Amino acid sequence: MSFIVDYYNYWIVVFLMMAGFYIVISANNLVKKIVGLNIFQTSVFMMYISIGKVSGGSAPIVAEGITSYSNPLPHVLILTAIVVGVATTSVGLALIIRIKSAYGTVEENEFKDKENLI
Amino acid sequence: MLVLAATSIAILSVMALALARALKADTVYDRILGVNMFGTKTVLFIAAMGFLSGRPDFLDIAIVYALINFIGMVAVLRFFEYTATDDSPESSSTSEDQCR
Amino acid sequence: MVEFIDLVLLGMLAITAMRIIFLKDLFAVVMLFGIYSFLSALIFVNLDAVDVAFTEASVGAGISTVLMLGTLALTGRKEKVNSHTAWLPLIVVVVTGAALIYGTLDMPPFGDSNNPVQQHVAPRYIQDSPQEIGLPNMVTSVLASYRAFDTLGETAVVFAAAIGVLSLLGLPKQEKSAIESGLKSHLVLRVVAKLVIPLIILFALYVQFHGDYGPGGGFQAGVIAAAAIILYALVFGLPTAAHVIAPSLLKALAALGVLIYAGTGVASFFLGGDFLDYNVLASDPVAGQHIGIILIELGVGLTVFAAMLCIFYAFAAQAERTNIQ
Amino acid sequence: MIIEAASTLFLILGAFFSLTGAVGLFRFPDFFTRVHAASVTDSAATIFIIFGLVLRTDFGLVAVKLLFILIFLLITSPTASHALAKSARHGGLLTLVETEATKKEDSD
Repeated sequence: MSFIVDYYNYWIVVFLMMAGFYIVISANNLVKKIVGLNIFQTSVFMMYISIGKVSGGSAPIVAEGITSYSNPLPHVLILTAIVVGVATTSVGLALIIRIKSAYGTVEENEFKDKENLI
Repeated sequence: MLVLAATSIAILSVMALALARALKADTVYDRILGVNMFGTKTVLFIAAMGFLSGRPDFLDIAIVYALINFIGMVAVLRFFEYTATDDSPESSSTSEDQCR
Repeated sequence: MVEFIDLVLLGMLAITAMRIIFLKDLFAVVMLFGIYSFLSALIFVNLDAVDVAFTEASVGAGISTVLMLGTLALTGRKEKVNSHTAWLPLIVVVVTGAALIYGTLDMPPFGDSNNPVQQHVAPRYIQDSPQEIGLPNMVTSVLASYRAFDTLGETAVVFAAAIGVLSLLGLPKQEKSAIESGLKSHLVLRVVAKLVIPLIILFALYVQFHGDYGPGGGFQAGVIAAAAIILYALVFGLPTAAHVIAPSLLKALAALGVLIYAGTGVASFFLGGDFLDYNVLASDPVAGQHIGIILIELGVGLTVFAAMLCIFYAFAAQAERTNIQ
Repeated sequence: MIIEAASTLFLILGAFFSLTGAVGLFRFPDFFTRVHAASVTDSAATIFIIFGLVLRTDFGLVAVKLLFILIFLLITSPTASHALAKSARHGGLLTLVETEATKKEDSD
């Protein structure tokens, strides 16, 4: 039982990561691929935060009467990663808009016939 | 303390129900309604959870949730206006698809 | 209790992810993705990462959802059904997942305070940063002082992303005769938006300057302020918003933010310290740290605000252009 | 003591109202009644739970923040529901009565 309590967090993170991965490699629609990429990304964030958690600890903001804090380092890494993640997502979405205006489609399997357009 | 825990669990189950509504909706509007309810209940849940863990000074996050939930709703409505003027037959047919 | 809430939230997250895989209506996918972001932010709160939750709720759920909806308005909301079953991806995913789960078995147990991660740098940050930097919020101390180099890089990435989006999509042109757009028929919404926007901006300022003491800081404040203007643009139309905050001003602000950040570093250079070493900014090291952190948080806030708003303007301009044609 | 009892009462009432709202989200027959159920109970539950929590603070900054949340939710949540119902109406969604009326017309 303690085995499950020790690891369930990581397992669900792996599950989410694989769900995102599946969307990225199986979906044809580029917007959906971006959503999948974001799910993948969020699961990585969650992995880091789970690693930084200390049982019985509290948020790393000093307050009276609290002795045990969670690890602040993963929080810093992930905080900036989230903002950068959204910035890169927006570049991806902008590329999709350009692809739509150039090719008239955002479905991956429909590009095949149009390869010589490039 | 017990009351707080009970309230948190009640709100959590309401969130689960709203999520179920959003996942399995008859129409698009029902889905949005579920999402909206999920958002407002989350605000309350964060507030209750802060008291439960003994550090209620993190209410800022609840405020952000409330703000972003509202902005998200407005964005969704705006999206509807676009698709309604853009290709109304298609957008109405998609909502019909989900309806039946 | 923490574990129970964590388990329930993770379960909801897994169900949402499964539903996203099978939905073909992209609009619903984006809505569920918004829920997914909110849920993960809740999990971050539950795992004590309040600053991260703050960022995820504002950036992940707010800005990404708005941008994805803007993209959908241009690319159509139906995903085409592909007839063949995707066996190969499924096998790849199952094999990778099994390998990863096998890998997790060697990881130290969740939440144990004797884990290797908790032994190395973290104790120093937790014990010394309140004295060295003089701020209660350790995340801000680490973000803005110990790892200020890293944050400078991240700010530059956000700036670069804004440039990338602008070069791909272009900013709206300021035309006098631009067509009125926005949610004209929603009178209640227009009145309430006017009421709410000042509150949002006030809250953004609070987050910016209270970030040293509670959750918050430049990244979050920039996004919240941008969200206020985004709300204005959504309700009253892009031309009106572009009239209030001109796109050219935003370009200047985005650059100015990075400049303030790097300039603080150069200033500490000239005062005899290392790059981004704030101890030399004032006679008292702790006061110097305060000045330095306020300056660079301001730089971060300005850049993030301007970059996010630029990106939104670019998307909205595309959407309106297509709508008018 | 009285404050604690009042807080408990408010929290229980709030939890009750949220649960009824969630049930209404599933049990009501058409979209507009569902909006009604969701938004009315949303506001009621928000008021009760926030007041219940305010009574547990020492009436400092935390209480002010809670009241800010309350005001904000009381402004935005009904607005969102109203706007949603309005755009659903524009989008051509019918109430249950209207759906039945159109069905009757069709069969006549």
